[in-house]
Amino acid sequence: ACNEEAQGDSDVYKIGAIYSKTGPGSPLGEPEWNATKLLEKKINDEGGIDGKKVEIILADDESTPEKAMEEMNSMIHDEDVLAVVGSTTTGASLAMKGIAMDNEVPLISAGAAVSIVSPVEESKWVFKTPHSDAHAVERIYMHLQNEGMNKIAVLADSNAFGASGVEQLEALAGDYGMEIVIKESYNTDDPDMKTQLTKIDSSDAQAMVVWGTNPGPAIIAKNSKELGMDIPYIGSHGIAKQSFIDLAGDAAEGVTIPTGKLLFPTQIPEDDEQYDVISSFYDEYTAEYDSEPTNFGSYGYDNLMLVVEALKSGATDREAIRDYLENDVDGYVGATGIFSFSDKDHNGLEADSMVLAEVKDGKWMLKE
Amino acid sequence: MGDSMQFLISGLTIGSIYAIVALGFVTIYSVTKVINLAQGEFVMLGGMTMYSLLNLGLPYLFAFLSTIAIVVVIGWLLELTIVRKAKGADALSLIILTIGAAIFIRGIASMVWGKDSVKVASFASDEPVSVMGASITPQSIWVMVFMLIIVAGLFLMIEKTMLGKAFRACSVNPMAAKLMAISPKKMSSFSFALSAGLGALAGLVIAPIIFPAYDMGVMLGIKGFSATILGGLGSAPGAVLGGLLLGVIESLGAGFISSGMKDAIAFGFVLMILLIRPYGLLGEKNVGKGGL
Amino acid sequence: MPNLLEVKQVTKKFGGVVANKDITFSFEEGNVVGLIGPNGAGKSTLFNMVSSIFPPTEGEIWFDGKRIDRLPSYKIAPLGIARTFQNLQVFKRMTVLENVMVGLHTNSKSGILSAAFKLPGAKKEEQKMYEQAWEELKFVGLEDVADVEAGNLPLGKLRLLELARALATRPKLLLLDEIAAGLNHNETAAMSDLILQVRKRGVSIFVVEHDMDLVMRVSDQIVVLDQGEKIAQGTPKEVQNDRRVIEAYLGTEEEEEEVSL
Amino acid sequence: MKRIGMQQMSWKGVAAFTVLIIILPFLLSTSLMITKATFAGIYTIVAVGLGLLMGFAGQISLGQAAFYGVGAYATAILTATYGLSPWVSLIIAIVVPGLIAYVLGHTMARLHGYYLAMATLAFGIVIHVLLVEWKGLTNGASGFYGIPKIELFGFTFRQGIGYYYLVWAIALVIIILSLNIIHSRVGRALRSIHDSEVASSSMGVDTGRYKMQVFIISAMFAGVAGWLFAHMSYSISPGSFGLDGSILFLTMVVLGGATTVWGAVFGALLITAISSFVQTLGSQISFITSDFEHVLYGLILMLVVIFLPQGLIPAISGKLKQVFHSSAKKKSNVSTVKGDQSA
Amino acid sequence: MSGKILQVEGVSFSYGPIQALDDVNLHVDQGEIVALLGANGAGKTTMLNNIAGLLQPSSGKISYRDKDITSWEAEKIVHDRLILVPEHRQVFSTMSVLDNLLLGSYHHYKKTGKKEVNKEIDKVFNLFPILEERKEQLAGTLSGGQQQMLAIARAIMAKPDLLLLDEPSLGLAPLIVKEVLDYVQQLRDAFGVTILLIEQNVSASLKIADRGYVMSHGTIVQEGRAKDLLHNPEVKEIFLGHTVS
Ligand SMILES: Nc1ncnc2c1ncn2[C@@H]1O[C@H](COP(=O)(O)OP(=O)(O)OP(=O)(O)O)[C@@H](O)[C@H]1O
Ligand SMILES: Nc1ncnc2c1ncn2[C@@H]1O[C@H](COP(=O)(O)OP(=O)(O)OP(=O)(O)O)[C@@H](O)[C@H]1O
Ligand SMILES: [Mg+2]
Ligand SMILES: [Mg+2]
Repeated sequence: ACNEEAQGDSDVYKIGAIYSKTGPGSPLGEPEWNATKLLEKKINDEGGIDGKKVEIILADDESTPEKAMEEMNSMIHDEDVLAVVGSTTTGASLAMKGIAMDNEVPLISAGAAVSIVSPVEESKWVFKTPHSDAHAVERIYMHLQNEGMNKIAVLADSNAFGASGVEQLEALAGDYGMEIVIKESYNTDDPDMKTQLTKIDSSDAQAMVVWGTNPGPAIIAKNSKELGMDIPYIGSHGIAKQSFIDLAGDAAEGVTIPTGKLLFPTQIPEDDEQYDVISSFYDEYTAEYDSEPTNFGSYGYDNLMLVVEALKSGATDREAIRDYLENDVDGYVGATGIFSFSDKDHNGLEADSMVLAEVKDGKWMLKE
Repeated sequence: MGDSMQFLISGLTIGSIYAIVALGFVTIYSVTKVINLAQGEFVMLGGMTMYSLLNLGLPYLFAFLSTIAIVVVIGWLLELTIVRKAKGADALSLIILTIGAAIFIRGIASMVWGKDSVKVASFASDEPVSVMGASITPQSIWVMVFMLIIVAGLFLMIEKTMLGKAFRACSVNPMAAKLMAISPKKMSSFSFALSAGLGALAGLVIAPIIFPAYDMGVMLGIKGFSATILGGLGSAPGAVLGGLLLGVIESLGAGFISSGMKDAIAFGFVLMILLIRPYGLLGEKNVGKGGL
Repeated sequence: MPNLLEVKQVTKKFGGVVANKDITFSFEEGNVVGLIGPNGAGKSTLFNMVSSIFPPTEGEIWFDGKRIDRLPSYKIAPLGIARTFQNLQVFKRMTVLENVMVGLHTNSKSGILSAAFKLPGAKKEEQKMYEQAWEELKFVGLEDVADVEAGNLPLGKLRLLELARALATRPKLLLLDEIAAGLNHNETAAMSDLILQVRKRGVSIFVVEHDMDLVMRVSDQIVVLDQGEKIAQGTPKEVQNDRRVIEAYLGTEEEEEEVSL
Repeated sequence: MKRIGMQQMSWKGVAAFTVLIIILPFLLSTSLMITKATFAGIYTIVAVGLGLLMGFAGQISLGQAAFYGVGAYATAILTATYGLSPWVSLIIAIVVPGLIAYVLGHTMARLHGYYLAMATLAFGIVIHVLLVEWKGLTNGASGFYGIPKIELFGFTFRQGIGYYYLVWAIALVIIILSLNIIHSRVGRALRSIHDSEVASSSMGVDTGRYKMQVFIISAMFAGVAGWLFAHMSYSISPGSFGLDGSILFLTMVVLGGATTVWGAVFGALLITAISSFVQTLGSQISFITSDFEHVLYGLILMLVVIFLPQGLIPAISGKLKQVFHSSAKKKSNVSTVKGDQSA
Repeated sequence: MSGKILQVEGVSFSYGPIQALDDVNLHVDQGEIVALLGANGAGKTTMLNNIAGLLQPSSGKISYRDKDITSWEAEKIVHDRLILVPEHRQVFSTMSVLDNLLLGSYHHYKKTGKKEVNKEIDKVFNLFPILEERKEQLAGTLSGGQQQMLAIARAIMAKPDLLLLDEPSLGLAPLIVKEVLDYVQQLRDAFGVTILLIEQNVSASLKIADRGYVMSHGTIVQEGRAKDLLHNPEVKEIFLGHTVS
């Protein structure tokens, strides 16, 4: 809790942002990074927050906790920021969490794992916006129930992203009467997954849940087609982007995933609360960078927006911002979903913030 | 039964990929005693360049050949402008040098091609054929074919031709080699160009199987290196044997034990082999110490 | 008096090559024994087995009443056998003095921990080794290059260094493999003197040498090998007049005369 | 006392370095740099161990990060899960890697050069996989959170100056121990192995045994570093202990120069300096994006090897050596002349 | 053709701080055998390595057959058939004896053709029968003397016009020494190869040499016809330990 007061009367609001622009986490981190830059520009072009500009200190943690720690310390002590958003990966986020707690600086992470914000008692200063994997899993399980399936195979990346997916799949299986009959994993850049698929194929699983980010899942789709497997392929929000389909080609047909609505702004009904946020963000993003924002873009967007909201509401020191986030963010409409933080829940999304998407004729289509 | 056959086949597919990368290592090592950790980057450049050229709408074969040409030039330049400049550096420093080169190349690639994986069309059809109840794609067969052609070629060149003897002379005793009118410098550039070419070739054949990305070289580099050592440094057939073994063990390990542990199993196996054969499967006793 | 070194029916095969064939001989303490023979006769091989670089294929080697073939080579020095190498094996990146101090290794004991924490014992020992090393350097006359990196010495001094290093191990038996190779007449003569002085210190010596002046001058006994087999053993005089030795190795007297003039 | 012709430990050097360490924080002021400097200290400890192994035992290890990781996870689990005091777990964080090295060393005794490198690399990967897969103990890839801070006489070491000094104090001890070792009988034995193994064993040096001892020591050092890292970070994840780490340590030793202890130390500092330099460039100059920073880093790495092929420290001490040589040359001349007349 | 085949003018060289050669002048005439003598560390090897292009002089000029080769790389010089048998043998230790010999012929292998080269190999096998016995053995495992023979044989395979020999008799048994030196003489007499050789065995080498140079501390201190040198009191003094009476 060092000198926030000094901050108060300077002419800009300093906010720190740490994302994995490079390194293995970059497929996730880059959209977050871009969204943050985009947003900073937008806000300041629109005259900042009641006259004051926001200054975002962007830093790349290269997907390593060490770098993340260095940057986090720098943000807090050198840059003296009001709040920090990031980082992309769970490892880095956890490393930063400790520092945030020590120095009593609000931190909003874009990491997947639930452990970043739970137990809440020990995460006083830490929030996160991504659909926690719990939500994604609930979505999937609901879907499977409707399909009348209860035996599933899990094939997950061995990295943190995959790991936390598996955690939730296992944790929630009971509640939805699901049985994980076989659990396999692969490394992000393995060239061939036929072995794992063969095992899954000869198990009595009725559906296969694949948890990872490209290129793995695309290879899996391709391989399972080559093996002539016919059990449904259910992916994670990690592959919610066109490039998955481009890679997997017609092997992608029928793949179903839980995702934020940002994946297909044009498909969500006009009357959806998020409609405006999403479509404007989507358009601005694609205009600036010729690539999709993806779900991760929306995390970057919401992370920053939440801090901005706090500032708008006049919470201009670290303490106040934290309190605002915990108490006053209620039904806030973000690009990821609708947030309601509380002293019980520092993630603040409901499972319904996610929808199901399925690949039809080489496009992601909103399901049901 | 059907399953284990499939395990074996995918193992061989993966193994051939490692093997074909490993052959690049052998080429440079057999001349310069240097382990070129940028080898994986050559492979990456092969895949990514092909992608770009195809996107420009060049005919497949033409793109294929120009890719090799381009990467060969890059490898040759690398030796000429960097490796050669590091006079008096011992084998280890040179390894660090190649690590630097790898980071450098990867960095450039990430800026040129971005970080997303790309797709490269297969040589022929994607229709898998079935071998004793196991499915294998034509492309995987291509990989094996190329791998066999390269290893045969390399083996003949190193073991049977005067050029090959000159190669080895340079690595055994560069000073004496000069006195035989063999220019270690020339040989070294040649070996880099050649192995860059082999790398590119590897990249080209495996691109349709794995979706290439700027950072694919890392994994391939490590596995290729491991295959090289496992097989016995400087031995082309060894590299192939090493690669195939590594791939098959990985796949069988994943198949019969646990896919999570597959790397532990594969490398545990490598450890075991080395304990039994401290100079690799086909390695010559006194070669391995190279520079260390 | 008991034999110092006993070589019993030693045979060494390298694949097809028989480097040593059923060699038997022995000698007593205090002797200087020469080992001569044509190139490839098996001299270095025999040396390497006596110093346990590699074991014999058949046969036994006894030293000072102990059987030493098949011992790991680092256990040989403590027993009292030291050697020099035909193709020099100095520690190039260490100073001359340090080279010799390595020779003192077996006569000291402080281990890695006592070294790390600089225990007094280690300190004292260090000082003692330093002084002993100097004595050896003085003995061979290298004191004025004590602080030079061995790699930069000319060949002549390297040979002396190897000798000093070997002597530092306080050997009962000293094995010299072509200690005078590459030395000119003067330097060779100086080397012979040195060898005789070493002998005065009560060290037995076993020398391989192609320089007949040296061998004949220093040796009490000479063993002659040819194509792996022992073809003769005796005093220099005897050997020099042995027909087989002359044919196989020396060449006729007057030729020999000329060559070394 | 000064002994002619012997490498000796220069207390001056150590003292100078200590002063540097003490004042550095005041020069680097920013918290970013302090944190980097702290990591540099941790890496130094590993690098010094690896340096002993490479420069003196002539062995090479691509698995050093694994020992580092074992140390870190050992203390993390013992303190966080089983509530031991960090000081108690320190012992274990040192002993366990040591034991592993002991076993490993025995099995790898016959390996040399690249084959040894491969074996250690394989070992490193195996450990890494275990850290990922043994979820019950390590919490797997997501990382292990909630490692308690180190406390001493009621003072808690948090990230910042305090921890910086803790790390470097320990690093200094490690450096001094290492210097003592290499300037001892054992050290000479090791260096001799490096130059000619056959000769040193026929001088009675049990080469195998010493290689083993150094391997164990290097593992223990890595364990200490792991301990420091774990209690500095609130959470650790397997990613920090993979091949990248091992290669980083290797790079530090080689660029610094493996033939001296200081080489490893300044290698670690050099690498840290390079990456901070690149980073500052990145923050100053707009077109140097964070991707471009990697390009620069790679480039500088290559340039360093090109201009300091023998490593940083040897290059520096080279100047002094030259003077030293030329005097030596004169001496040797004098004596050759003597040699010519004698007899 | 006769006249100077090799001329060394004012060549100096130093290893970092150590000045090994200091303004050396010497020449070798076509068809001559010249001995280069000197105590250990005198600079003989350095001189030969400078001529052969393994080292580049810091100053001075080296011309071979009236070509200035001062700055040429070794691998280039070999093509003009100036061949060095380096000190300490320098065989390709992990390659077979046969490969070592083949590599000797590397620079003319294509021109000469496989058949011819094999004939050459048989020639050197006649000279050193032991090498034929061991053609498949790794050169590194040969005995010291055998390696020396291989080094010489390898150089002969390169068809030298000017052959530089650095202590060819090092480690050879007396008989072999004689044979080798005799063969050196043959090379000159039968094949017209010009020879510059370093020898510790002064008397033997001066016996076959026409002229000789004596080096000391990097400079030529004596020069003259072999016979004269052999009986020159100072030379005797320095090398043969005979004190001038
Ligand atoms: N590792 C090996 N493999 C095969 N043959 C070997 C090996 N080592 C030695 N030899 C052979 O054994 C024989 C004896 O070699 P050794 O070195 O003992 O001879 P030497 O008497 O020392 O000869 P020199 O006087 O030339 O040194 C030689 O013919 C040599 O080629
Ligand atoms: N690589 C080197 N580095 C430093 N100094 C060297 C090197 N090689 C030779 N020297 C020095 O240069 C001088 C000349 O060496 P050189 O080998 O030419 O003498 P030489 O006459 O060949 O001696 P020898 O008869 O022992 O072969 C010697 O003082 C030697 O110590
Ligand atoms: Mg011998
Ligand atoms: Mg010489």
